[in-house]
Amino acid sequence: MATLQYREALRAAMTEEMIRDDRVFLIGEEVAEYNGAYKVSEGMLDQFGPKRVIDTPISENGFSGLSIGAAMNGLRPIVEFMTFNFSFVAIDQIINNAAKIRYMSGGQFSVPIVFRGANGAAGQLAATHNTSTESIYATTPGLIVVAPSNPDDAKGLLKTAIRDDNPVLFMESEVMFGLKGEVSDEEDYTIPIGKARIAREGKDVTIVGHSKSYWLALETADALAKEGYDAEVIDPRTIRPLDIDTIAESVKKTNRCVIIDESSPFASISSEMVYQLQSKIFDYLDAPILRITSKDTPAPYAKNLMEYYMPQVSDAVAACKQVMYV
Amino acid sequence: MATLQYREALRAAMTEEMIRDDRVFLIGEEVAEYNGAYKVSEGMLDQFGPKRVIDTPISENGFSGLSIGAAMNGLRPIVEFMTFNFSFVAIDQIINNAAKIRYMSGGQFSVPIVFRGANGAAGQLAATHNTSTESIYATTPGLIVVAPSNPDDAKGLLKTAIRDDNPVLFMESEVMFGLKGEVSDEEDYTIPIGKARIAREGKDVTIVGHSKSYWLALETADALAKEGYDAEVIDPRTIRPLDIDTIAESVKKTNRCVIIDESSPFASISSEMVYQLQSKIFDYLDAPILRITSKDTPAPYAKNLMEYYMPQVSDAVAACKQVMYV
Amino acid sequence: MASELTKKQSNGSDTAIYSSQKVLEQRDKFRHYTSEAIDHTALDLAPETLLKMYENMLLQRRFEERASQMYGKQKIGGFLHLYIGQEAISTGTANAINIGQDSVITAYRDHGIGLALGMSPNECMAELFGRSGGSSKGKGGSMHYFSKELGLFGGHGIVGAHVPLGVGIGFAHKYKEDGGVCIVFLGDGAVGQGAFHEACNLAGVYQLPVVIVVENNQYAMGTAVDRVFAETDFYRHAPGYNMHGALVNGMNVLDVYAAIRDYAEMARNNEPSLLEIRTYRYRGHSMSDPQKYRTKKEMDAKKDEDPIIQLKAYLIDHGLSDHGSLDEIDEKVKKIVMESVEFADNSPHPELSEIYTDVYAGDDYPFLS
Amino acid sequence: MASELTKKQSNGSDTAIYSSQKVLEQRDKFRHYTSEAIDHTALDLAPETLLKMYENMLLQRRFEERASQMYGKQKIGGFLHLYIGQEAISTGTANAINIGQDSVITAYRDHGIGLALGMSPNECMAELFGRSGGSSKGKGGSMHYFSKELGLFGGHGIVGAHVPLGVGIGFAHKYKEDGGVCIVFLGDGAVGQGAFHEACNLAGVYQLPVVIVVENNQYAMGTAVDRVFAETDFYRHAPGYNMHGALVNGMNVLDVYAAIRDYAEMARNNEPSLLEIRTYRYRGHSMSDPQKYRTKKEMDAKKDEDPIIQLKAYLIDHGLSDHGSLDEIDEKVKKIVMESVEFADNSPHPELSEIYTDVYAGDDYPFLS
Ligand SMILES: Cc1ncc(C[n+]2csc(CCOP(=O)(O)OP(=O)(O)O)c2C)c(N)n1
Ligand SMILES: Cc1ncc(C[n+]2csc(CCOP(=O)(O)OP(=O)(O)O)c2C)c(N)n1
Ligand SMILES: [Mg+2]
Ligand SMILES: [Mg+2]
Repeated sequence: MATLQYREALRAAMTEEMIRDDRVFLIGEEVAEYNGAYKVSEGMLDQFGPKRVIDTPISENGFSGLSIGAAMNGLRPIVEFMTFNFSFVAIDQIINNAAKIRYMSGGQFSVPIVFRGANGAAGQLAATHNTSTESIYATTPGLIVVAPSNPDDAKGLLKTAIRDDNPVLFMESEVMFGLKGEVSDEEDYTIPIGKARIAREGKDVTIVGHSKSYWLALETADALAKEGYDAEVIDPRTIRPLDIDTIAESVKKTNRCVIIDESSPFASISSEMVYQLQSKIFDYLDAPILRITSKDTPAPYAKNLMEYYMPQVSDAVAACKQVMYV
Repeated sequence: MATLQYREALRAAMTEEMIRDDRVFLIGEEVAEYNGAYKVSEGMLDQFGPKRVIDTPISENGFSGLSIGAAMNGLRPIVEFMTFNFSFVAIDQIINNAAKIRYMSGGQFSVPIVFRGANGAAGQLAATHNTSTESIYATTPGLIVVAPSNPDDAKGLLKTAIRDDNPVLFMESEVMFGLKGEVSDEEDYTIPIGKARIAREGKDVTIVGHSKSYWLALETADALAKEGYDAEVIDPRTIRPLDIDTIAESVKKTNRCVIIDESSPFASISSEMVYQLQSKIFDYLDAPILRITSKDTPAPYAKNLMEYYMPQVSDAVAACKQVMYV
Repeated sequence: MASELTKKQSNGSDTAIYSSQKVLEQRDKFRHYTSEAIDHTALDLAPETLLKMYENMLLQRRFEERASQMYGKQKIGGFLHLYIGQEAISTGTANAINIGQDSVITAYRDHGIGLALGMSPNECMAELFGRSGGSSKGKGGSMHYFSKELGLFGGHGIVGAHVPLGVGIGFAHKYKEDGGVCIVFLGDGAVGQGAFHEACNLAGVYQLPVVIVVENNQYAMGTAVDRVFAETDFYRHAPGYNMHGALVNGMNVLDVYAAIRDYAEMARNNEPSLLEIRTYRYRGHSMSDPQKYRTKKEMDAKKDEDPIIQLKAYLIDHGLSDHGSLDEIDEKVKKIVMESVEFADNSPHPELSEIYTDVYAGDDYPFLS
Repeated sequence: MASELTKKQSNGSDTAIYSSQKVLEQRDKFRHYTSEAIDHTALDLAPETLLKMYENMLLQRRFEERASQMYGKQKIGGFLHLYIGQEAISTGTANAINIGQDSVITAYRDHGIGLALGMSPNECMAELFGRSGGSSKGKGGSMHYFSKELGLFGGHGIVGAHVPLGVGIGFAHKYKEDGGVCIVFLGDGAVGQGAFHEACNLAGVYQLPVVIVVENNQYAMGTAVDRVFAETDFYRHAPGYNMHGALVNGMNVLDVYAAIRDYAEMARNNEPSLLEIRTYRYRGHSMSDPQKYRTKKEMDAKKDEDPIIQLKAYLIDHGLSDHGSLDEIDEKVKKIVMESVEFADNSPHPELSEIYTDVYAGDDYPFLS
């Protein structure tokens, strides 16, 4: 097992897939000459040349659409959004074109494309630069949404995403780009889309967290362990399709569930998980499912406010205790 | 009480508010010379002149932004989207500017603006023209989302929305524009934002439905009544802020709830209602909360498929029986 | 001018493969294609080709007239946008490109181009009827004609949003070096969308093999172009995107043919262009348009420019055909259209289970049950 | 040209109030503002005004140098985009408009314009520190300077998205007939956004009182303009939107002053314009930019054009000041900046409850508890 940064794992995935299939190319702002705003694509221009690693103007709508068109015409684009905050100017392309062209053409045209980049909060960047966009995209049928929490998943899932014939939104994190972790050095390592991971087994309560929130879930479990409670931690890894069965199996065992998700709460992933869980395993629930999210406000700039804005482990611990009735 | 079409009620609200406050103006595609794509603004150009009823190019991003800027600078725009399907090209303006400028400016600038137009499915218009956008917008703090189901609410709520100092997304329906109903002729009739309406009292099950789905909820209740079950029907009217207390009070009484919402299901309004209900009144729930939504696919064109795609009263009746365990 | 005003010239290494200075030199010289100057022999067009063009334009016309009637009978639902009056553009284009190698993309007013490229009237009518024999198995409807085989990349309903797709289709042609070019049609109204401008800049800066064509039929729904555009000569945007620009008479199929042929050729050389083709839509925007925004006088005047009547007159004036033969073509075409109605009517409604297919590639996504 | 190519002229009744043909006639004649031609007496600028300009530019410079240092000390978080090198634009503009009546909007590189318009260094530094004494009570940070009083409508972080806002601010000035105009600044990179083009067309078609100004500092992050734009003379887009266009030397405050004064005047007459001001950013894009995209040689050459050094030379050459007096100004400014740091450091952190205020107007929305 090699130890890689999250960004290195992403780069390894892209590089391997670009070697494997010359229809794959990378396009976005600063991906080529600048080596990536967050250095994810460092060295890739040198390796693959300007035909396949392509800088763009700040035209997210334009280059997303360009890439969807290229995908319809036989290529397999990887589109980097500097962050998903900037994908809103391109959302029409994703929701109306990428997601629906297969359907509207009666299956004639595929759109094999990956939109990737940082998603979610990243510190004191204020309100427009801290959005968790997964629920907004995951509501649209035709799209796949993936959000890996660690380098190994990042690599294995990105390779799968690039090979997938569907449009995939691949959500990374500014804050995790430097995160190091063991990455399988299995040749051609892929992880299936749509499979959650039980990261830690436990029997008292199920804690679900994806992307950065996965780490909060682990911290919460650790804190609970110190008090003698045994939490199970699940990382959904894929948001749509959501592997509700794995989560439900866990909750059947623990009978309690807390979801940590840094998104704005209203009509978000946590809402959906709760709907699905209670509709499937109502009788197993010994307590309401609680969630710990960002505050339901725009993200503030001030350091103390921004810290307060984010989901807190202490709140998650309290929520777990509440559902355990202890 | 006058009997008005839904579109006439909207027009009456706009007209009264434009007479009352000359900072209010209407802008959008075809609103002036063409009298509105769906004739909502019929006659308003004649009445108010071209300064206040303004045709635009097909530049939703541009004229939404223009209107937000105008709102910051002292005006009170009503922006008509021909339908909310076309708001996706302007979503960045709504989510990043309209919703957040007050916060980012520390309260210095208000954005008193209404974005209104048809939302949701409207028959055989295929995948890009049948989107229910309420959950996508309602997830963003800083926005208000209103979705009236009848002419009286349309008038009273639109007047309130125009006077509100916050950005309001006001979601109407192509299919309901011709719907007739009694409208209060109280002078200066307004309905508060954020208050649900108990449309029919009952004790066996609570059925929630907003906008068009409200009518399905009523039909479902009628069908149940024929079989001797007594359903309570609630129209939330406002999506954000959601009047969960009114719904929760009802469910405390009926102990069962079915939600009808024609949105795509994943991470939608129904998901959120369920989260909130089970977190607040878990102990009162005698059954899982079920929902009846559109199929989780893009909207098809073919008549039979499109009918099948939409939520069905028969399914809602079955769901109610399921939660009543009958 | 002080040195600080001099533009920085980067080495541009990463865009080299996509960039070129070729266009720059000539881009301010706009060509105009107007019928006066044009003759089929000068264009190397055989008389049979002209007759084929005539037949094809008439097919589009009769097909849509019939569709309009079927809409009245509620055999067709949703929106139905007729192309009547604009047929010279579709037919002129289809004859000027290499179908199979080249690509075309357009907006929702797409019946004409579908039929011009060679989609069968049967699959086209069945799609309008929402039947399983339709080109999209009934899932797309009028606004969403697609033919992978013929290089028709849709049929798109969001105004302007397909223009970046078209530029990307061209991008793929260049990337694959398959010699193809993409003709990207849009309406005048779509020039109001930022997507159009972003796409033009991308085409210009990467020098992609595309011809971007504004079909200026003077109106977007009820909005006359001069009411909402600061510049109504759309082709004049070309230099701002380092593209060739030209203005074309869209009521004459020979003008269109000549222009598309010339600019497709340049596109094959990776020189993109922006054409404005002036045309006129004889019918309402969709089926429920009272058309109060234009006068009967204006419409009557335009009727004289009907591209089908013009071509008919040309054929007769040049002794290439006669009334009798042309009437026969009309009969033939009407029959084909009637057969398509029959085909559509007999084509089965899609199975309800079809609602779940074509959402995702593969059928292993668990949440679609 | 055949009649079908003639543009339809609608009666345009509904846009009459917003439209004008005035601009059309002259719009292809671009003016160039370059220092060679300019002198303060010709501009009617008193020597004291020049000295005030000098002080203001220096204030921006020293403020940002100190902010940069405070960022290193982690007193400031997030992104910090310095305006160093571009101060002639903010100062030239602030002197050419009627502060209080007119409006300004810009992107995230906004410290310069805030200080030029008269925001206090105290509130500006406190905002960077994220304190309750900041201009946005610490909620906006570096990218979001706003001053309702001074007509600064932000400070905006989404590239290009504020350009439509600026056009709308101008729209409101015209609607209210308050005599105000809006100066809309954007970076070269923002020209890539469709929002810019949509906004320009709206300004042009409604003939709004706006001056849209591209601050072309040659780079968007690491991207040199000629690598991503098909047309790098941005002012040449003006005629496409029926606006006046001009190119301005942004390293000389007198050029900027003259240009903004002239075009603000036209804007007051409802004639919009698109200016390109060429400038240079001396620092990295934000605080963590290795700047490998440009050579030391290029940067050194640009240092000679420093707008502050140029103005200093001008003042001395024209006998309007001397080294001693100018050094005193520097000392004064440094002191003001040091005080702002002290103010910021002493300003309390916002109360945690502040997270819930300013989300909505009114405090009766039940879901924010
Ligand atoms: C983004 C968007 N906004 C609005 C609409 C509604 N709409 C459909 S067609 C149309 C007019 C388009 O006119 P034009 O581009 O000139 O094409 P034409 O109908 O003349 O062929 C409008 C406004 C839409 N489909 N998409
Ligand atoms: C829509 C959008 N895309 C990307 C970004 C990330 N980004 C921030 S600044 C910037 C460069 C902008 O350059 P320019 O407009 O020239 O302004 P300058 O920094 O030179 O002042 C980019 C790409 C963004 N903020 N918004
Ligand atoms: Mg048109
Ligand atoms: Mg720049």
